[in-house]
Order: sequence, then structure tokens, then C-alpha cells
Amino acid sequence: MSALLQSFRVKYECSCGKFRNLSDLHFCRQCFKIKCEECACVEIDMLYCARCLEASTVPEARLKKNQCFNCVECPMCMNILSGRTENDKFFLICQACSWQTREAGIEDRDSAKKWPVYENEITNEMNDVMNHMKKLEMIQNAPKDSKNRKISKGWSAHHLPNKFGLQSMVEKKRQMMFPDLTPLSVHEPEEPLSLEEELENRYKSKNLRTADQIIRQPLASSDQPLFPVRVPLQGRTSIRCDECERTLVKRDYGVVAYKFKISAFAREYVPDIRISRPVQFENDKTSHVLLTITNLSSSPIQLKISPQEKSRDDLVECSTPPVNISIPCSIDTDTAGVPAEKSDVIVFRQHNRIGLNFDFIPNQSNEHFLALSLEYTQNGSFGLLADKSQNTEEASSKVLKANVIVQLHN
Amino acid sequence: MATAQEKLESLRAARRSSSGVSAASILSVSSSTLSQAISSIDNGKSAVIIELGTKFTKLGSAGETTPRAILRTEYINENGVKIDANEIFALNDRKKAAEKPVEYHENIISQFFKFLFLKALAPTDRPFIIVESVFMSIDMRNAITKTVLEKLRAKSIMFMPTHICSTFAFNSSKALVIDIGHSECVAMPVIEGVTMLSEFESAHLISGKIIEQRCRELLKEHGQIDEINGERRGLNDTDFEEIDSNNLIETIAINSICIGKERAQIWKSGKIPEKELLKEHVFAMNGKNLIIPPIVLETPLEIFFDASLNTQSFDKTLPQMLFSIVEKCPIDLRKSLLSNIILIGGVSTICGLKSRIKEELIEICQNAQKKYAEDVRFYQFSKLKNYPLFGAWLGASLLGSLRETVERKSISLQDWKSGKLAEDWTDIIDKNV
Amino acid sequence: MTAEPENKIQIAESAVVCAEAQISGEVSIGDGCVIHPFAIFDAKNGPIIIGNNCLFEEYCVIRNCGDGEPMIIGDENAFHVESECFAKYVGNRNLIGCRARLDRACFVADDCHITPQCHVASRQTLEQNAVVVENGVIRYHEGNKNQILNGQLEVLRNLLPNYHHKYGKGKKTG
Amino acid sequence: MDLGILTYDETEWATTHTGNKVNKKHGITGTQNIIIAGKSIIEKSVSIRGGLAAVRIGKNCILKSGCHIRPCFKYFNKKPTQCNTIIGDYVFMEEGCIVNASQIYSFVHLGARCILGNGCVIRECSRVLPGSVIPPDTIFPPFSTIGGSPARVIGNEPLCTENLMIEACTMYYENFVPKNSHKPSLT
Repeated sequence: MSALLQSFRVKYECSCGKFRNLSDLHFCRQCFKIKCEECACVEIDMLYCARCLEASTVPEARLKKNQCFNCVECPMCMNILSGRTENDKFFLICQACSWQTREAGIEDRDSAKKWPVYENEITNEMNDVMNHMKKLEMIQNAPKDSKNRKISKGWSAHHLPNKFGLQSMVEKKRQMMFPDLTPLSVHEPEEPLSLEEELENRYKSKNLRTADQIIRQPLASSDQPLFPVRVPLQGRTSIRCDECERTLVKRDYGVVAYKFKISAFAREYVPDIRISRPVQFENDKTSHVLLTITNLSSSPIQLKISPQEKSRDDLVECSTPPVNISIPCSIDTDTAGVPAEKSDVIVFRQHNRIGLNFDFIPNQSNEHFLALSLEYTQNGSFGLLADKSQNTEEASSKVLKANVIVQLHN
Repeated sequence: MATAQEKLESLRAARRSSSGVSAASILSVSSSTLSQAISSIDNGKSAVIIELGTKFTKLGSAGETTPRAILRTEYINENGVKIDANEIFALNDRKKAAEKPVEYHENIISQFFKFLFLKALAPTDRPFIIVESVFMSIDMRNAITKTVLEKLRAKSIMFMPTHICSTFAFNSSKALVIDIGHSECVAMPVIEGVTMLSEFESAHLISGKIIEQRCRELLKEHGQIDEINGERRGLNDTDFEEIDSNNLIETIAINSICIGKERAQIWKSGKIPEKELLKEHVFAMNGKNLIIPPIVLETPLEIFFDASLNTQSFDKTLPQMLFSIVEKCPIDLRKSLLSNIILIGGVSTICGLKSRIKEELIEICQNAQKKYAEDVRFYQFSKLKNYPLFGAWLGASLLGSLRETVERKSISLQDWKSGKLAEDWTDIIDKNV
Repeated sequence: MTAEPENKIQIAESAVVCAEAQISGEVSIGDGCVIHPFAIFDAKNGPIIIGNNCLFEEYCVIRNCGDGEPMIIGDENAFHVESECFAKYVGNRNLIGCRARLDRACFVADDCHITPQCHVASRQTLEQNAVVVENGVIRYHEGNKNQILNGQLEVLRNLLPNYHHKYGKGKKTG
Repeated sequence: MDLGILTYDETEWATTHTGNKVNKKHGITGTQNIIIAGKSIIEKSVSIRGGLAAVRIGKNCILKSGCHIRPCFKYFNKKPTQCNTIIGDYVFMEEGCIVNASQIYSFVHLGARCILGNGCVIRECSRVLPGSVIPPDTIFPPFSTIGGSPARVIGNEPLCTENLMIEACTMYYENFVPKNSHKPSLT
């Protein structure tokens, strides 16, 4: 929804120095820092299939080779295939590019699941190579173990005659350490196929096979038709603050959950600044911008806004002095205690929203940015409930800072 | 057969008790993939294998024979700009790396890795194996190590050169490995597991990029467009924009073939050979028909073999390169080297390439009166034609299944924090660890 | 056949044409056709002949801008919402997606599939089994016949009269 | 940027007792089958085909002009039927989008002139970019940014989209005031 509210206009500075929308930032309540997805540590907490929204845990996904079993995609345009029946036999059709499973020579089936997929024929050969390498590895590591293990000279089973059947146990141990190495046959190099042979068993089709289709199923060689592709699983992420390892965002269990078990959006801890009306520029005369500041947190805040000087050339020279205001939070209803002062800077005051008027001198280039720095204190409700027991003064005395850049031109 | 089934049932029962989600469908495991299923269950976290190519990145887990995903080496960053391969690998060449600070490149690499991993593979605390080309620069390796260990919090990281990896799959003791990638071609003999570094040859003119340039020139020269009202005309720039938007040049390059020497001479002399191999291909796009004559599909690879075409650079042609490698080799290897050639890289899946290399090698050896090219043979899997696409990755995956060697040769976060650099294959020679 | 006197509209008995459809000029609709409300048929400068079992969704525009010769549309075609057809000939079993456009005097053979927001250039002939994909690229599918409407027309035929008057009849039938 | 005041003249608009504001020049047919929860704004020449099947629209939805909402067509155990369309709360539809979807969950933002294929499902808090074409029978997970034609998930939405949507839609509805009313202009 950031598009409609044009939230790209106001950028907040994250602790890693990058400027981002407030809706993309998170707030760590332990180290009182603003975190973005770049500098926080993002992990996968659940793998799910994006087409049929079916969840699978990490070990199970590894077994299924990170592919969902019952939804398949069209090899031509990577779109979902929908089932159709003809005299109660199933076949699949892609409604975006009308590719059909009949094209790939797969005749209709009675069960709509488990469509054929190319298997890797060299797997058995590769397993033999792997076992052979494992044996080589054991041989390579074996002398190291025995070298650093002190073999007591006098009393060792190697010299004893085979009286108590020790010899067979030692023999078995040596057998395990030095497996008999059956030499694995080299995969013999072969003559290259002539061009004509390779060409005429090439799969004839009116459409050229593109690179994306090949890398989607590398096992389909050029003389075989393209089969439907199994949908790869996608990861759903949870975000943890990298300094204090606390989870910032964790979604509810279940793929389609959009609620959050733990959520620390920066929106609820940092005052939300927005431009209230489009800005009119009278060039090189002081023009005004009306900013609304909303306090969505759960504690009233004392806020000091001070425009920053012109450090970059596209920044705008702002002449309003720093403003000290206190904004009630949206929850407590008694607004009596709030001073209803109205000065030329404070334009209007709603329950938890304040309209501030800044006048600035637009610069020559058509790029106008207004840099503000916020310092605000809260009544300690930001901290974690755990350390609530310590002392809320220490928590509430902590001054929180945030830098903001407002894009005035459109 | 039963053990995997029980294991999966126990996994699913544990999961079903903790969630109301519908039970996953029964795992139908054909016998050949079953052994991997077992091997991937019991050794817990298997290693993650990545091969960073300039065009495609292959990633998957150890012990498996096909990569989990082959993705293009590009991604779209947060403000919608597409970052492509030569920005990700900017650290590799000094000129481009000097323009921007190192953190900028490290940031790009970390964004690219996050884009790769947060889609599918859970990277946390799993060992990483990165298949790198022999000439990856030192600060590129450190940037990758920093990203993988600190940002993705992997257990450990280890680098493997591509040429050794590709010999594991064939269990061959003696091989001449030619890696024709998208940006360059590097050929090196690997004898008894030792990369003969002194006899390496590399050429920038033998690569996928050059084929695509050749296809574009040939298309500009010979391509024709059928307007709707029937008149045929050559191609102009607006057509090329449409061609680029449909990524057509890459499709032509992949579907091109490598023809015999005498047929190439006929094409070169301008005549059309009578035996027709490929028909004319028609590609229709918004109202116009683009006619792709067979010459565009048959002759882009001539630049590998015909010295007269690459006038600007001094690189050798492919057969001359192989011949000079054999010449540099010690005397006892020369006889048998050309009968154990391994071709890897995306370009070597083009059909007809192997037979043309053999024909050219025989011709060169006759001119030089040398008897190296008696029987030119290639290591290949007849049942898996797209094997060269992920040849090096497969070797690394085989090595990744050996748990102790992986632990011994890779470095972990603590070593990285204590200043130890990722092990380089030159350290092995210097310190013969 | 209910024949309007001045613009000679022939609607087959089993065709369901909603009253809010704007039909002008000489249009003949085959049997089994379903025309949603607000569909626009403009046959001022040439007759339009529509085969049977066609589906025209709302806001689709069928206009014959050729001077005089008829525009022929075959059977079992489906024109989706806001699609425009100024073609000379449309074959059988075609699917024209939402907001797709067939420019003047183009020729569409059978079993074609024009994806939404794509257009067929004027005077272009589209062979059989052609699929017009994004930015005009044409791909061919080897499947034999397009199954687009199997079953949808019967459902629409008995659903529509409940809420819309039949064309030309005025009073509510349902 | 706060949403500005939008004025409309009362003669063209009808407001129902649950606070829906519907433009009189609409193309809604089969009104018995259409249920709109409340506080929704339906602008001119929006066509909702209640005649084919029931359409349920949640509260605080905003349908800009030229939207077409049509129930989708599905085969339930081999029997073809027109199935109902359910649209969640706080859904914002820009001009001219054609919706054949079977289900759009809440807090979804459809860009201008986008086309949703027959029977597709868009889960919560997703955003469809303007001019994208979503092929039929596709399902999109929550928080996905959907774009391109044929459309695919090309990014994620900010995680607090739910609060943003509630705020934006309520503000849009509150600022949608009749022309001659004397509401203070500064909120």
C-alpha cells in the first residue's frame, strides 16, 4: 500500500546508514535501534510451495528435493498447469501459452498426480564413485588417527598369539581401517558422435528451445521433449536483530497466515512523518511544506524536531527553528493535559497527529530534499517487558534519535 | 526401501502432530534416487555446493547428482535496477574494482547471495563449498567468505578449483580439461589429481559472449524481415530492440551447431552447400516475420576455428590452443593426453563441437608431423547430454559427500575472525598441508 | 428468426442475446451463441456473420470496418471482456483474451489463442495453432484442438435469461 | 503523503444505509446476489455481474471507475458451474481492472488496468502492479508483489501492509465528501 500513500517520499535512516521507507524498517526493542532487512539477519523459517500453498519443514523439503510433488509448471512459460479431463482421462494444459502434456508425448492418465519427470541416469554410477571416494578418504585419514594415538608397546594385541580369539577382532578393525580397494573402472572416453547423427535425433519442434527452458530442466537433453517441471519450494523468512539475536518479525504458523507472532515494526516506535499537502514552490522565495507527525506508539512522546543544515547540495535551506512538542499516544483517551498551543509552526493538533509548517528556500536544481533530525523520549514502554522490572526511569531517559529525508519535489 | 519410508513417516507424524496442515502426499521414490534419500537423511546437514558462473549459477546440496536450481547470475535490487554478472564479479578484474570502494562490491555480493538462498535452500549452519575458477582474485574470495560466514551464518566454507572437480565424475587419472564458459575459455591438463598449472592456456575469444556477438553480426548481415504487405527488407535498429527484448540472440546461440571444416569453407566462399542440414527458421513477432537463414545457425562457431575472423586479438584458435598445451606437456604425457579430453561449460553442449575439434586436431598434427592425435576421444555421458552445463558442480557435490575432508579443508567463522584466510590451492603447494 | 425491419438482425432461436447488447447493422448470429449485456456489434459498413456456439462477453466490440465485404466469424469462438475484433475472417475454436485486439482486415485461422493485452496487426494472417504471447511473439502449440467452452455455454444459456431480457423482446422472460 | 479531499456531487451518487457510496452510472446487474459489507466506494461504470453468481465484497473496499468484477467458471467434480466471487475487506482497485478471480483476500491493492484470469486467488496484503496480466487458475501467497504478463511474484510487500491499508482506505473513505458539505478542509 506504500504506493498509494506515496511513502517513498519520506526516508528514514537505518542504523546501517541506508535510507529506507519507514514501512520497510524494524525496531529492535533490546538495543533500541532501527534495523532494515539488509543489516538484520534473515533466516528461512518455513518452506512452502508457492502454487498450492502447502507447507513442508526443512528436513522434509530436503527429502522432496525442494520441489512440491503435486503441482507442476509449464516448461515453456513457467506458469501453473490446470487439469482438464477428456473421456475421464486427465491431461494438463497451460492457459497462458496453451501448451498441452500431449505435446510432450505423455498420454492422458487416470490419476492427476505424479506426472513423469526426467530421472538422472548416471546416479548409480555416481554412487559407486562416491563409495569409492569414501574408501579412499578412510585410507587417507587412517594413519593420522593411529599416529597420534599412543600404542602402548608392551601389551598390544598385535603380538599375542591367537589364543583368545583376539586376532579376529584386530583383523576386523584393520579391515575397517584399510578397506580392500577394488579398483573402480574409469569411465572410458568415447568417440565423438558425428554431426549428422546428433542432428537427426534432435527433437523437432517449430519453436526454438530457449535458455530458460533448458536450465529449468537440465536433464532433458536436446533429443527429448520437455516434460512439466515440478514447482520449486520457496522459503518464508523471519528477521532477527544481528546484534542481540532477538527475533524482530516472526509470522504465525501456517503458510497463509498474515498475522504475526512477534512483530516490531518501526512504524509503532518511531514518529511517522508525512507531507500533508502537495508542496508549491515559489522559486527563491520562502515556500512552505505542511508535515503531519503521527505517534502510533503506545506511549506519549516528547519530540524535538530540528532541521539539519545544508550538508548536500540538493538539500534545502530551512529557516524554522527546532520545535519541541509532546504528542499523546493513540491509546490513552484523556487529551486534557495536552497544551493546545498554536504557533505559526504548529498548524493543527488532532488526538495523536500534529501538523507542522516548515518554510524553506528551494534551491536552483529541481531536486529539493528536506533533512530533519528527530530526538524523542518515551515513557519506557518501548523496552522489553523482561527488563521492565529494572527501572523505567533508566529506560525512559534514553533519548532515541532518527534522521529523516523528505523528498519535496514529485 | 522401508527405512526411508519409515523415516519420512516419523518426520511427517512429528510435523502433523504440531500443525493442522494437510499431510503431504506419499513420497514416491524410484530406486535410483532412494540411495541419495538415505544418504541425505542420516548425515544431517549436507554441504551446500555453489558454482558461480558468469551466466548461470548452479546450486544444490552435496551427494546429489543434479543441482537443485540453475539460476541466471543477475538479480533485481530493492529499487528495481537489474544488477548483472559483470557487476557481481567486478572484484575479479582490477580496473573495474578500483572504481568503487570494496564495501560496495561486498554489498552487491551479499545481496546476490541472499537472493540466491532465501528462495530455496536453508543456508544456516551448513558447510559451504564454492567451485571457483582458478583465476578468482583474492579480494573476491574474501568478499564471498565474509558474506557466507557472517551474513548467511554458514558453518564453514571451502573453495574448490573447477578443473579438478570435473575429473571426479569420470574417476579419470589423466585428463585435459577444457572449460568453455560465457566469458572465457580455460584449458588445463589435470594429471593424477594435480593441476598442471604451468601448461594452462586461456582465451577470451572462445566464449559464449563471442558466439552471441557473432550471431548478432550474422543476423544483421543475412537476417530478413517479412513485412505484412509481403516485401522483404534487411534488419534495422528497431528490430534489434525487439530481438533483444525477446532474448532471441541467446536462443539462436544455444540452438546453433558446429559444422564440418569443408562445409565451413563453402559457407565462407559465399556459396550455399547443396546438402541441407538446417532449414530456414521463421520467428514471428508483432506482425513481422523474422527469417533466420541457416547460415546464422551454422557458422557462429567458426570464430573458434578460423584465425582470419578474430583479427583484433592475439588469442589462439581452439585447436591451436590444445596443440600448444600438448607441446608444453612432459614427453610421456603427450601421446595419451588428447585421448582423454573433458569438455565442460555451457557452450560445450552445442552439438557437432566435439567432432569438429577432433577433425581440426588431426589436421594440425598432420601438418606438424606429430603423432599426438591418433585417437582423439572425449569423456562424455551418452545418457546425459546436458552434463557439461553442471560438470564442475557435480564433481564438487561428489567431494562434498566426504564429511571429514570437507571439515579439514574448510575454515569456520572463528578462524575467519582470527584473521585466517580461506585456504587457497597455492597454499597446498607452498605449505604442502 | 426475428427480423428487425431496418438493420436485418437474424438471431437464431437457441441463441441467448441480452437486451442491453448494442447491435446495429446487418448481423446474423448462429444458434447456441451467448452474448453478454453491453456487447457492441457495429455492422454499419458491412454485414457480420457469426457461426454457432460463440461466446461474446460484455464490452467486447465487433466492428466491420472493411468497406462492404462481410466479416465472417466461425463457431466455438470466445471473445473475452473488452476485446476488439475488426478482422476480416476468424476461424473456429479461437480464444481472444481480455483487451486483445484484432486489427483491420486480419485473418485468424483455427485453434488460435490470443493472450490478453496482445494484438494481431492489420492484414496479418495467423496460421493454425498460433499463440500470440507477450509483445507479439507467436508460438505454435502442437495440441490438436482447443477446448475452450466445453460446458460453459449451457450454463450461461440457462443463467442469463433469469436476469436479462432477451434482445428485441422487451418483457422479462424469467 | 496524506490523501487529499475528494469531492463528489450528491446527485450522481447513492449511499446505502451501511455507508456504501455507489455511483448511479454503474453497470451492476443482478443486484440480489451482490452483498457489499459497508463503507465501500464504487465509482462510475463499474460492472459487477451478480447475474452469473453471488459476489461478496468486504468492508471499506474502493473500486475505481471502469472495474469489471465477474464470477469465475470452474469444474466441480466434472460439473461446470459459475462459482461465487469473494473479495475481502480493505481492497483497493484502481481504474479499469478486469477481475475474473475466484477469491481476493483482504488488504490487496490492484494496480490500474490489470487483468486477473479466470479462477485465480490472491492472498492477503499483496499488490498487483499496473497493467499486469495474471493467467487463470494461479494462486499467489500473502505479501507478494505481482507483476509482468504472464504475471509472477517479483518481490515482497512491506510486512506492515495490513496497518497501512486500513489507514489508507479509512482515510480515503473519510475524505470522500459531498461537494457542498461544510467539512473543515484541513483534516
